[in-house]
Amino acid sequence: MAGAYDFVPAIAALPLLAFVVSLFFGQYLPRRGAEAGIVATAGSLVLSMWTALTVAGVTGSATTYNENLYTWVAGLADSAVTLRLGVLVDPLTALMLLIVSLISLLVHVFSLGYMNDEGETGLPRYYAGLGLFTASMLGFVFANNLLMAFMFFELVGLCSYLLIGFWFRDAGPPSAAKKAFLVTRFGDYFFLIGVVGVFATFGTGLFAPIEGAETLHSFPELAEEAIASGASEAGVQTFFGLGPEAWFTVLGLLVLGGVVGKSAQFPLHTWLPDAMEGPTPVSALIHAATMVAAGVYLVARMYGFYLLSPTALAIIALVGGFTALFAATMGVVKQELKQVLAYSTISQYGYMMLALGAGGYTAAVFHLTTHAVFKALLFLGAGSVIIAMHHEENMWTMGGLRERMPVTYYTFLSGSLALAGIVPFAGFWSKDEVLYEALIHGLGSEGSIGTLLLAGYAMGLLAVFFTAFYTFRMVFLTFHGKPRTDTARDPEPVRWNVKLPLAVLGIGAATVGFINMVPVKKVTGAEIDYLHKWLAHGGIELTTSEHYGELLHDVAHIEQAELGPLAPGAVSLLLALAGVGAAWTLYNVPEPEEHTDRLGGVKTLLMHNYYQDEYQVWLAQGVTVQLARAADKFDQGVVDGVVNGISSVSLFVGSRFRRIQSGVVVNYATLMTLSLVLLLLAFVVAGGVL
Amino acid sequence: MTSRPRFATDVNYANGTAALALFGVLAWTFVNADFLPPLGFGEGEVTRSIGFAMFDMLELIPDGHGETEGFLVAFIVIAVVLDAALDGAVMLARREGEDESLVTALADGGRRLTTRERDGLDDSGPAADSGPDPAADSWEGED
Amino acid sequence: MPIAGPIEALLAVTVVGAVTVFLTPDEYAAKLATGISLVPVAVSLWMYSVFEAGGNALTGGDLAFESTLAWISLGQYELAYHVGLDGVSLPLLLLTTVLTTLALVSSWTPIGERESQFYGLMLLMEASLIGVFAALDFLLWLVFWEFVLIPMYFLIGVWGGPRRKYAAIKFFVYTNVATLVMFIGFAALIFGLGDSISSFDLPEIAQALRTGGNLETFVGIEPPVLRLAAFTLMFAGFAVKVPVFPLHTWLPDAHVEAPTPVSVMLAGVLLKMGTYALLRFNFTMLGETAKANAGIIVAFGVLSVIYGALLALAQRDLKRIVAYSSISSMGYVILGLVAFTPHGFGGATFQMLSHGLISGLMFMAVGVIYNETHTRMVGDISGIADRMPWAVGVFVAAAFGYMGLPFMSGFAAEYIVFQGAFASQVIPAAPLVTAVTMFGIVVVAGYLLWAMQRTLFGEYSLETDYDVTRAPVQDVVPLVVLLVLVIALGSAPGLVYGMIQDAVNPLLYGGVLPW
Amino acid sequence: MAIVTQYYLVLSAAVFCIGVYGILTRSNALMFLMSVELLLNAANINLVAFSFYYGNLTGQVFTLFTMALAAAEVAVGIGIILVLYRNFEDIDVTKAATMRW
Repeated sequence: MAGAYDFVPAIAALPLLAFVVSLFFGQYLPRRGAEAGIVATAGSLVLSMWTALTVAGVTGSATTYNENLYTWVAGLADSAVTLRLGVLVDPLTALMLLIVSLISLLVHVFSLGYMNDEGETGLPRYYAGLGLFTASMLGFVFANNLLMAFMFFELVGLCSYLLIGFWFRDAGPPSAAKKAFLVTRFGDYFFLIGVVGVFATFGTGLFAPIEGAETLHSFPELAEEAIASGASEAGVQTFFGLGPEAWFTVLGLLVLGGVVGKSAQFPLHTWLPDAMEGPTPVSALIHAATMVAAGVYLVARMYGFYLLSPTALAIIALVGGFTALFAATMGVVKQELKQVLAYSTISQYGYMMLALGAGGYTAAVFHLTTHAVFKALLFLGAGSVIIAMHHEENMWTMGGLRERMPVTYYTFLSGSLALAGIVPFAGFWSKDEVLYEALIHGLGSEGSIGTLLLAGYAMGLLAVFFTAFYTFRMVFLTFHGKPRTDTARDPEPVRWNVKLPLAVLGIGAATVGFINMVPVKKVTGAEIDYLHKWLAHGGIELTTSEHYGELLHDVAHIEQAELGPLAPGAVSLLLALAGVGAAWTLYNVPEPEEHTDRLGGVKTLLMHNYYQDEYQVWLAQGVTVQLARAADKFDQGVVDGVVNGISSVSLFVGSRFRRIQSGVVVNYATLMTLSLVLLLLAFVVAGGVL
Repeated sequence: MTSRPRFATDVNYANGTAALALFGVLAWTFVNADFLPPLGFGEGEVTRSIGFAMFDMLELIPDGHGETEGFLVAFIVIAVVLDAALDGAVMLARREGEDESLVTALADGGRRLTTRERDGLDDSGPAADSGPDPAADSWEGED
Repeated sequence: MPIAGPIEALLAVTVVGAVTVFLTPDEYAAKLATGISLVPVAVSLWMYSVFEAGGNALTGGDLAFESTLAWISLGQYELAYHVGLDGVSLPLLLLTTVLTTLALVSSWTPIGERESQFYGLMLLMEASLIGVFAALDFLLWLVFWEFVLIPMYFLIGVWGGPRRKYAAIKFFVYTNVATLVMFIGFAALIFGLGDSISSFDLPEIAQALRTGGNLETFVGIEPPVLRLAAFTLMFAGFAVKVPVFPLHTWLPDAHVEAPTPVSVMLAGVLLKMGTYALLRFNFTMLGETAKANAGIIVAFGVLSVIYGALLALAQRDLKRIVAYSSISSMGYVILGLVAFTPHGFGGATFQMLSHGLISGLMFMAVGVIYNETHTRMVGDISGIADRMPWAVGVFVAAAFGYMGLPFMSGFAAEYIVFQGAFASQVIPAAPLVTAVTMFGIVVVAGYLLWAMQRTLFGEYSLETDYDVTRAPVQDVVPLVVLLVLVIALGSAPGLVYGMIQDAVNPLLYGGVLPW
Repeated sequence: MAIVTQYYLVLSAAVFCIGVYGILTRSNALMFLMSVELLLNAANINLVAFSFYYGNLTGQVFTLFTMALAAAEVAVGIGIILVLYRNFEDIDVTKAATMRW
């Protein structure tokens, strides 16, 4: 009987079909291809739900699925690895499938309002891009090995490029698209080395072992064995004479390069704010909820591998914590709605990385889930505002939109409360758990790793204040006070296709946190940490959070400190409230002023994003391009110069040498005579007569 | 228009040293070379034997004149070549596109005739030592 | 053995076709030549479908479509007409026939004078290329190998751009000198082998060399030195064709001056001759020497990749960009070959095929833009995506193919090469070297994205006085066909990778190896 | 007592070198022709000398042939000189230099 798992490939295939339909036939459809996308993503959502139910054990007995479906490159000889594509479905996959297909569906619907109703041209291209993106993102999610993950990871990057550059007639979007692709490509370079390295090391890139007549082992499993009993025992090949731990750390960090690029972590975060040049629904789908999550998801997917290397974990945590704080401070001074959200996205993904680095697997996935919902909501809300403001994004031209667009306002508020981490909205629960995990593991672990985790925690905690502040600065500037421009006084109304996704996500942002109320459980003892239970179960033992907990304890030696959840939770809540309060005081007034000038030099620094773009542009243009010019000079001058030199030398010699050919018989005769004399002399000498 | 022998003035003595050098080397080599006494031809008339050899009458050659092969074919071939060379010389000497008679070529030494000369208007006849005709095309080699 | 197999049919059709086209009036030449060139495509596809051969042609594997005919006796050597295909040469043969047809179609628009001669020469070039990939006797191979230059010389020198004479002569002399150098190396081997070979049959020579002991001292050169010298000379000779840094400078000049279809053939197939020959001669016959000097060889590969990519970054001419990036891409082939792993050899061969398709695609895409705008300079054009959306769409797809986008053949090939090279036991510090080489994929993205941003996107403007409209169908069709092929090969490398693996694995495992 | 072979050879070399000297130093085509005759006769001396040395008639026969061929050569040479004169209005061989590169 065909079960849900047989249709998993169709989850990605449907949007792919939509891509083809939209691209080639979109211009003949009344909504220019949106129909295909909506139908396909709705189909994907239904299939994802079915899959999730099957994983939950409701519609089938097998709660996980892991099969190789297609041999991409067959290695015939002994030492040649075979590269395959396959499907892995476990609770994590099922959850992510749901998130991606849901948000994608909502974004498709929203696009009807944002793109179709605004009379954009080139819509088939737009919907084709969305379809291809959804397909590749879903393919990435259910990939069962690292190479397949990388392949879809890159495709996702392509879609990002195409969609950011959708308005290619302007100067900004193509440039932003180029930057986004290049910066993530730089990260993917390391990722690719990592993929190649993993295959070379383990001979496989499977995330989870495939049970069958012949069990195919997964690479985290082999790595675990190699550390326990030595590399050669496990049939693992390490390089440069490194021991298993050290080499696995290297591999983990290489893969992390791709993660840092895609999830916009410091120092490769610079592309994300620029990516806001793309259409807002694209920002919501790709640059907030899903694609940027790919990096974090990847770490979660191969978490069993990272847990073997405390060094890698500490670096992840530190990068995450630093990015969380770093990006949050930049969000404080931005004037454009989407820019604030972009930096907020970077910051929130920093939290997830912090959680992963600190051993809070469930917390990271939880925050990934809630963030996907509320950040998509905020972007769509921003999109709604942008429609209303006739594509004006500067918050200083807005104000007082609360009365004129209530649906947008209340849903946006719901998302903001979630982002700021105010109880009981979704963000509170997940962010609180992230910080809690970082704290207890930081306190519990010995040595430098504990210190690093605590440093990450401290930065994350500080970022809570800034998050709440910039979030509500944004809310107040946009919706409160008096309208500051004519457009704000008379905004364009939005239709159902905008409001419906907002409403769905608004409710979600308020409630999705209830799936994992760990503090409540700890206090009351009620078994309501559903997400914990969800991730802890599953037929593939090696990818459950229970197993990860053991690894954390046994291999990484990261321990938990005994600490109740209430006090840390209260601290972070207080900080968040303080941030909201500060924003209230400064900006919830009828005619708010720009207080950023008071920051003095810091403002310049923040407005310039800590000069991160500058140094990266300098690296690209000042160093690489100059190097290329020098190489070109060298090539034209020296390398080709030698070639042309040889040719001109022979031409010159020829032109001189032919003078001998004077045409005068006497000269020829002289030469012949002299040559004969010389030849005779040579014979005489060679013959030993002389 | 008298003409008499004169010493050459355009002699290139520098090139001549090459010939002297060649002679030096050759002479030095020959003088220093070791040769046995020549065998010579013994009895009998050499010239006569040569005649026999040329017409393949080898059995008539005395034994003392060594082994000799017949040269009849070579003789004939050379005769033909000589004839051909004569014909070729005449052909080269003949002026293109003009009076094809052999006499002209031999009479005027191949010199380009002026129009008057060719038309027989020049009573003085062809002068052997007359300079180049000013009416003739200049063929000075370019250099 | 029958002497009228499909290879002979291919040669006959192309040569006779070439002569016919020469004699045809200009106005029919294009269509006629394209029609004729479909025959080799059909024949080679049929050959692909019935292909049944195992092993490498030079190590005693089974050959497909083999035929032999005694030709000349030269002292002890019996020279023969000997052709046949294995898993390495068949894909390249397919590449030749398919790319020729597409190049012919893409010449319809840009070629407007002396058409019958142009198309005739193109067919003649196809014939000699087929010969290069099929020949198994050294002299026969050399004849084809050299003959390729002649049509190419005229194609560049007659139909090329303003500096066509310079480019054509440079191309001809440079590659010809390279052949001489290579020939000296190979001749030294033949003399060194002395009586142990009785013909110039490549399989026989390869077997003799691979068994190791047959090489004798030749003019006072000891066998190991002879091997090294021959290897060096042959490598240098083939490296010009590939081209490998620093022997590459003829390539950009030739590409810039050559008309689009000729560039397509030059980058798509002619460069593959070099790597094909490297695989056949240096890495098959003198594998031991290659292994011993892997460090130096791989340095050339890595330098080509990085240096070529950097040079591409500094160019303004779109064709020059693609030309330099070809140098970069061919560096991956060197890396794969010298790795001496199954995926290394396989990936290198696959990269030949893949780069043939993708670079052909890129050059055609540039050509389509040039046909409309009459300029190729980045900075003279911008925003033409507005005017020719489909052509630009294909251009973007091609560029991403070049950058190694998954599910396109470039990624498959490069990934396989990297996978093969990373675990190499031969290359010193293989993982590090591989990682350095891989940086090429970042730089390639850099210059292609930059060029696309400047030319395709932004506000429409054009420095030349031409009205840009949608590209004609005949220009876009070859692009689409190539794109489909690239995607098909990227999604299912197994279409050819199986036979490639079959053919390259004996180089590592089969046969008698002295190491 | 026969004359030793060396003397013939030195004589031949002398005649030859005189011929060469003539060719090298003079530019008149007729002088050339005469010098060439000297060269040929130098060879003839050698032929005769070695014929005597080996006691073999062939050398002497060949000398006759050489003389015959020399006549042929003179015939052709004179023809060439005539053409030269007609084309260059001179028989100075250094002037006839149009066929170089």
